[in-house]
Amino acid sequence: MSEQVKSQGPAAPAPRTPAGGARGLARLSGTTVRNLGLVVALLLLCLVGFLTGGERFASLTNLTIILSLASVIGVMSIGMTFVITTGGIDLSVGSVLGLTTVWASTLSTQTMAGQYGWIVMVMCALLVGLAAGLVNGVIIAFGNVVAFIATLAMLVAARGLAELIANRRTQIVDVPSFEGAFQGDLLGVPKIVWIFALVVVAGWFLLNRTTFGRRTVAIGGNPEAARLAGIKVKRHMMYVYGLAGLTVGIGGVMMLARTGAGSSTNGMLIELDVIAAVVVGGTLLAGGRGTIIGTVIGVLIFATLQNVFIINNLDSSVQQIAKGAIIVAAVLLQQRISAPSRSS
Amino acid sequence: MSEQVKSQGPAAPAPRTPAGGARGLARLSGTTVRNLGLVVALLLLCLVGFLTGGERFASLTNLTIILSLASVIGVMSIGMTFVITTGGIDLSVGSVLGLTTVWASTLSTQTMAGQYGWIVMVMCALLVGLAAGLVNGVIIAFGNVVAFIATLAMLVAARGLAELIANRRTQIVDVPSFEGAFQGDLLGVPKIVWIFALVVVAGWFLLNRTTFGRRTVAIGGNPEAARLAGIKVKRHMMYVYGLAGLTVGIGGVMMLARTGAGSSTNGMLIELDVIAAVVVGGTLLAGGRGTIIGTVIGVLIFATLQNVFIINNLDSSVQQIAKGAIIVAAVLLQQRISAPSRSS
Amino acid sequence: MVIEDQAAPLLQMQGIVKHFPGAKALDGVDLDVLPGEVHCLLGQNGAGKSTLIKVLAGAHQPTAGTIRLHGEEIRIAHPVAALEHGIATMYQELDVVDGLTVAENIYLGHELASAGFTQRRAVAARTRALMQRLGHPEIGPHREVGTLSAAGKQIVSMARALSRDARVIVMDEPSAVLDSGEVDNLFRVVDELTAQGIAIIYISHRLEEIRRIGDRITVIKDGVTVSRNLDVATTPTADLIKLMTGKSVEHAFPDRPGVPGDAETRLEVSGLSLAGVFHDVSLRVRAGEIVGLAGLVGSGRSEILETIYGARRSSSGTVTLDGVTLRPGSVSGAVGAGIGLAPEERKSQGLVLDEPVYRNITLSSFARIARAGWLDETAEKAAAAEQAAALDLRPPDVNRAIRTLSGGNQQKAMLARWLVHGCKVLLLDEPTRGVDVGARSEIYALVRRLADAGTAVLVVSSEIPEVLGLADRVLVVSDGQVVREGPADSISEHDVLDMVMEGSVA
Amino acid sequence: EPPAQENQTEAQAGAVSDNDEPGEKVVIGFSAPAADHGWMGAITTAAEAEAEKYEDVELRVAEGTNDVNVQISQIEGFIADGVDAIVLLPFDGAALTDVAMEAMEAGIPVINVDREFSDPFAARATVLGDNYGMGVSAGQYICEQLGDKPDAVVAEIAGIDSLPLTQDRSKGFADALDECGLDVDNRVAAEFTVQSGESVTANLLQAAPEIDAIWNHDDDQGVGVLQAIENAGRDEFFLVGGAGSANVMREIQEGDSVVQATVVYPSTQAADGVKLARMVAQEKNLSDLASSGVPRTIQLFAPVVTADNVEQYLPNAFES
Ligand SMILES: Nc1ncnc2c1ncn2[C@@H]1O[C@H](COP(=O)(O)OP(=O)(O)OP(=O)(O)O)[C@@H](O)[C@H]1O
Ligand SMILES: Nc1ncnc2c1ncn2[C@@H]1O[C@H](COP(=O)(O)OP(=O)(O)OP(=O)(O)O)[C@@H](O)[C@H]1O
Ligand SMILES: [Mg+2]
Ligand SMILES: [Mg+2]
Repeated sequence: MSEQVKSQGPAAPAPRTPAGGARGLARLSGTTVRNLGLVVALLLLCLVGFLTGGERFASLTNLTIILSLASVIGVMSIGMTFVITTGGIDLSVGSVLGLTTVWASTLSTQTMAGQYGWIVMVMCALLVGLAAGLVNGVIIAFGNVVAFIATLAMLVAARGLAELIANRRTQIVDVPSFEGAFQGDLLGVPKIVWIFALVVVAGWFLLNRTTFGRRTVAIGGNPEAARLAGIKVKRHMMYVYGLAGLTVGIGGVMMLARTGAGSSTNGMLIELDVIAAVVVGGTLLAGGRGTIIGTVIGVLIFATLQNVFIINNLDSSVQQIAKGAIIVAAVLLQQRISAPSRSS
Repeated sequence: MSEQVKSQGPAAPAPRTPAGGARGLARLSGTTVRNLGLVVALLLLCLVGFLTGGERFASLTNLTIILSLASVIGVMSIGMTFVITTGGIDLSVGSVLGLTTVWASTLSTQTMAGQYGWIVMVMCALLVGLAAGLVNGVIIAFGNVVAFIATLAMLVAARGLAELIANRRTQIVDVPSFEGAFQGDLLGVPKIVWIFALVVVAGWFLLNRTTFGRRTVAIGGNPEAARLAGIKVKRHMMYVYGLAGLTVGIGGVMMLARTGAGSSTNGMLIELDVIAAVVVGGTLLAGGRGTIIGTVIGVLIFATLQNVFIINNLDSSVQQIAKGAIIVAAVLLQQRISAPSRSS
Repeated sequence: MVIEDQAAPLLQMQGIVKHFPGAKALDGVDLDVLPGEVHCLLGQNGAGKSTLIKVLAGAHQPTAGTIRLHGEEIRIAHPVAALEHGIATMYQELDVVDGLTVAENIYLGHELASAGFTQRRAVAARTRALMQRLGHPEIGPHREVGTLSAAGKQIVSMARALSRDARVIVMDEPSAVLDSGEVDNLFRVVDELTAQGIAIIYISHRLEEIRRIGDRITVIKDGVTVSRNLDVATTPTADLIKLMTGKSVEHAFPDRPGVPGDAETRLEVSGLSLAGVFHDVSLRVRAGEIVGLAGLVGSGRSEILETIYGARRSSSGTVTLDGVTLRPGSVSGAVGAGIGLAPEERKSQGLVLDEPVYRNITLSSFARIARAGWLDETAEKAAAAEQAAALDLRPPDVNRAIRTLSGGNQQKAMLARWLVHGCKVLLLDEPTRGVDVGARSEIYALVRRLADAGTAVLVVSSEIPEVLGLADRVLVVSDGQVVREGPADSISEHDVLDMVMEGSVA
Repeated sequence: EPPAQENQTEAQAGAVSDNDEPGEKVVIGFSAPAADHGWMGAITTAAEAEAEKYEDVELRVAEGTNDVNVQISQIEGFIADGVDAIVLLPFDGAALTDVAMEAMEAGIPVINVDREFSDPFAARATVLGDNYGMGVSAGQYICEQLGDKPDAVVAEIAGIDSLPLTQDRSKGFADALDECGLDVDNRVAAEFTVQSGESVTANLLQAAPEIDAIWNHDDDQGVGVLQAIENAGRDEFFLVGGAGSANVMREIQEGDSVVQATVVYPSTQAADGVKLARMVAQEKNLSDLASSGVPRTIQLFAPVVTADNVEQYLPNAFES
């Protein structure tokens, strides 16, 4: 998996920038220019959308639809960005999402929510997500189990637990206060899009402006150096997986709001989409570099792609072939655009 | 993803062994003892199987059933072992498996096979697998796209292509020569188990006794050193993915033999199982260490687990929870058993 | 001083230019090497030595310039081409594969094989012969290289160069991880090779080594050859340093002001043991004192430092700082109490290479820089820049990725980390490994300044002169035990060497 | 247990016979795809519930799987165990034909449920839903409603597109629409899950600004579909569901949503399979039939449920 770092190693040595004057540009050449490539990919996609879909694509409503669709995956991608930045991975986000929606919509939770308000359901989803994340974190950090395997185990187990709790039924949410709080629009924008925006902003500050974020990057860049600098690496790893679980919990609340139902099938196979969005966004799978903005653009690319496909009424098999090709093309495009900046 | 290496870093510094006499023991402490932990896990599982299932578990027929089940995944795991040893990953094996079964069972292939014999279908499956693998390899090695993303794109695209070719129908194999060649038993053992065994032996020699294998390990362990030693790293990477594709092609033939039908849904979600078997078997996700024997034991653990569950008639949700717990337990057990050997 | 070319050069590199995206590493370098000579390549960190030899090895393609072998122009398009021309290289960054055995590493890329199958027996036999020749028969062919020490890996790297039928062997700082005994061994092999007419290109920052085995010297500075074919025997050290650095550097250790007798004990280690590595180590370091740990590679000095620091959990014994006993096995506890460590392997243990300099500097000081977990980047950069300026970090820009700094400057950044943190005890493990002469003197002066300001310093170094020159007091470690302790000026290099018995590098 | 017996007789109004009398003990192996959507979950739940009702039935349920290779192995396990009968809802009928044949040859009757084997002799009896017929029913209903509007916009929200059953449904739907000169203008495929239903529908509604009718293949994904419609505030069309979940039937009953009808695809097929397996193993006859022995093929009826007849179907609908 440290593929990325490696294949960049021999092929394109780590960017080095000249000393004096070009400093400003050199700074820019980091995240910003890498994101530029992505933005170009997204714009190209939008152009295709506009050319083929016209008004149906380029409308405010459609923008809202794309954003709403991006929201649930988007929120989880923010947590995943932290995990991947440490050099880890979390395959369990999809099934834990299912588990949170199920747990937060059981009869008893809904009954309590009927009495004490929507906060009960929200707390339930957040706590379940957080707990699952912490369990992942403990097994990975203190049990020394590879993240891939530990979270794969959680994937399987959480799905089973969700099925057990839901008894394989779809649980319809019937708590007016919850629906009132999370469904519908606020200032013309769906509430879940607001939540997404809030999580993005919080995630950006957490990664870029706090010691937590700094530690996350340091651990991903060089865990041994981080440990010898006095960072409690294991405890931090646990927190990072906990954080990812928390964002899954938030995603669960949004999912409940959006679909109005809790089901163990929620979030099925979503993990690969989440990881793909983060990695296409420019966060290194090998750890040590994470970008929230990149992740958001990555999520938007995938959401827009689906939208363009459906607007064009594409056959689903053809959609898949095109999707595969476009993923590769987007990554290649991003590389080509970012590459010259290295030499600037 | 280089998690494994990293988390081992701080916890247990690189094993150093005293110079002179203990050399023999030091050798043993490598792969063998690591595998020992796995064997213990497998034996424990068998013990549980025997205690709960008695004769139904501990019979020759049941062994055959477990082995047949393990065969298709097993063959693909051998190819995956090479990929992961280079530090890469191949998420596309499942959907390429579907594609090979579809392509090898189209009407035209079957018609040709009716004329020229089963070799036509076999060659078709192998070539399709090989080609898909090479495409992965080229995109990864020469396009510098992270393996995770490149093969994810292939996963999506190959599934779409398979659907398109099969027109989403299941294609029934009706070529007597093919069925004769691959179905049924040979010396009391199903033919696909023989194929599995052959691939294992070939894989073991290839990894441990040939320059190809040594170079694969070298690239995974230190790609820059490999390049400086004169190894054509990119070309080799391409070959390794090609090899993985080839094993998928073999898996496709076995799948056709076992199910008698080609379908684009074949191999769905199998990729995670394959990767899990390889990693649980002890091949490092970060690259640089691969073990064929470990992979085989990993595959057997998963197949036996499945078998024990069925024999015990566990509720399928409970099965999943148990499966998650057992995966983690097996890895922890393996670590505890291998750990003392480090300091020996 | 300059020797005229008497014999026809074996190898000539002319006008080599190498541009990297964003950096000009070489800007016209000339080098001629005669058969059977040891040609030394000198230059500061970042002068372009490694880049030059990578061009020669086919690892980099030059932007311009010609390479001649026996007067004939050749093109070295890839590493294999260099090897085919008889140019073998031991790279500066250890280039072995941990997961393969000694034999497999040596024959990587030119495996003895028939039809793709490796001939294990033949390879093992040849490997044994090579190891015998290198004086290390204890390193068996089937040993996994990951289990060897850095010195052992260096020997494997050497064996690999020998396994090729080479006419020119390039050695890029081979002695950096070797102790004096090993260096002697290396030089014995070098002598053997040159006697056979093989040319050696030798790179090192240790001038005394150059004096011992070198024949001629080429000095490069900022990617340009500033002087060629200097005679080793006759060129004064001061001139060499001036050529390399462009200025005169006092190549001497700072004065020892002497620790006042009443200085309080800062760090006290008593009865510290780590099972299987070292045993019953007791030492104390007073405020303002520099204590050196001398010993052979593999004698366990790094482990002593790491155990004091909490990076390894001691099996018995205590560490006290200013009278307070530290919790064993807790790095964050030690850092919080005021201990800092500049680890042995800067790149793998000390730095987050892709992060900017300032973030590497502040990594241990969040407690004092951040408010409730919130970082003020401006204040953070200012704090880092202040220390960078105090240490004369070059370039002074703290926003650069630390990867782009030279080795000496990376080491200064490590020290800056602990200056920002304001630690009371500083543990230094091989503080000048791979650091050029100019930067070395600066680091020595800096360490002494710190001590003068009241910091207790514990230094490990494999260069015995360095320990003796820098420290106030020296402890000699052999086989995991302190065998002698005394003021640095009462011990001679010879004494130290006598005390540490011949050990194995494996 | 007596209480179970009572429930049983209540639910099965009509077909009362002495078939429910306990007979010799029967071990039935049951294997079905993963319960990754409501209908499939209901299948397994119903089969388990059915088995609970008989004290002479021991049901061995293999882990639901979408990997035919694993499912084959499960059947091999049942054969080795020597179960008395196997109820098999294959992930892919063709792929499990060979192993089913093996079971039959070993003397174990196989009851094939829902997805048909490629060889009729691989099963002793087959309980089939009617996927093609389901599409036809949905198409005919839409034709009835829109027959006079030749340029009406019809959209289809399919299930997992790679499954043959989805193709059958779509084909039936297209064929029926063709009869009245309509066609499918927009088609999207979801994954039988609430989540995917919601997301593709949100996009679909944007792609087609004016719709007259939608057929949604699966009522479980329909929960998401309806939510997306509500989120978008659209109601100019009517929606026909599929499979017939209790939720959707309640919506039809209430009559204040866009759902006008749903086409039943019985989720009790596997339960029927269990019943048949027991009868085959105990060599009983299907009551109310004159001929002896359990029939080879039973194709279940795929009726259209509307506000008019919803009371009749709601009690048997599955809670998704
Ligand atoms: N791959 C690369 N990309 C960009 N710049 C590089 C690369 N490799 C080296 N450089 C730059 O080229 C210059 C020369 O580096 P080089 O490693 O050759 O120095 P050196 O003389 O070997 O130093 P040291 O004594 O520290 O080993 C440095 O400024 C370095 O930053
Ligand atoms: N993880 C380990 N397990 C067992 N033995 C170890 C381990 N790490 C180190 N050793 C042993 O401890 C001893 C000291 O190691 P090390 O090479 O770090 O000493 P050193 O004196 O610091 O030498 P150097 O100059 O290389 O730093 C060696 O004998 C080494 O083999
Ligand atoms: Mg160098
Ligand atoms: Mg050391």
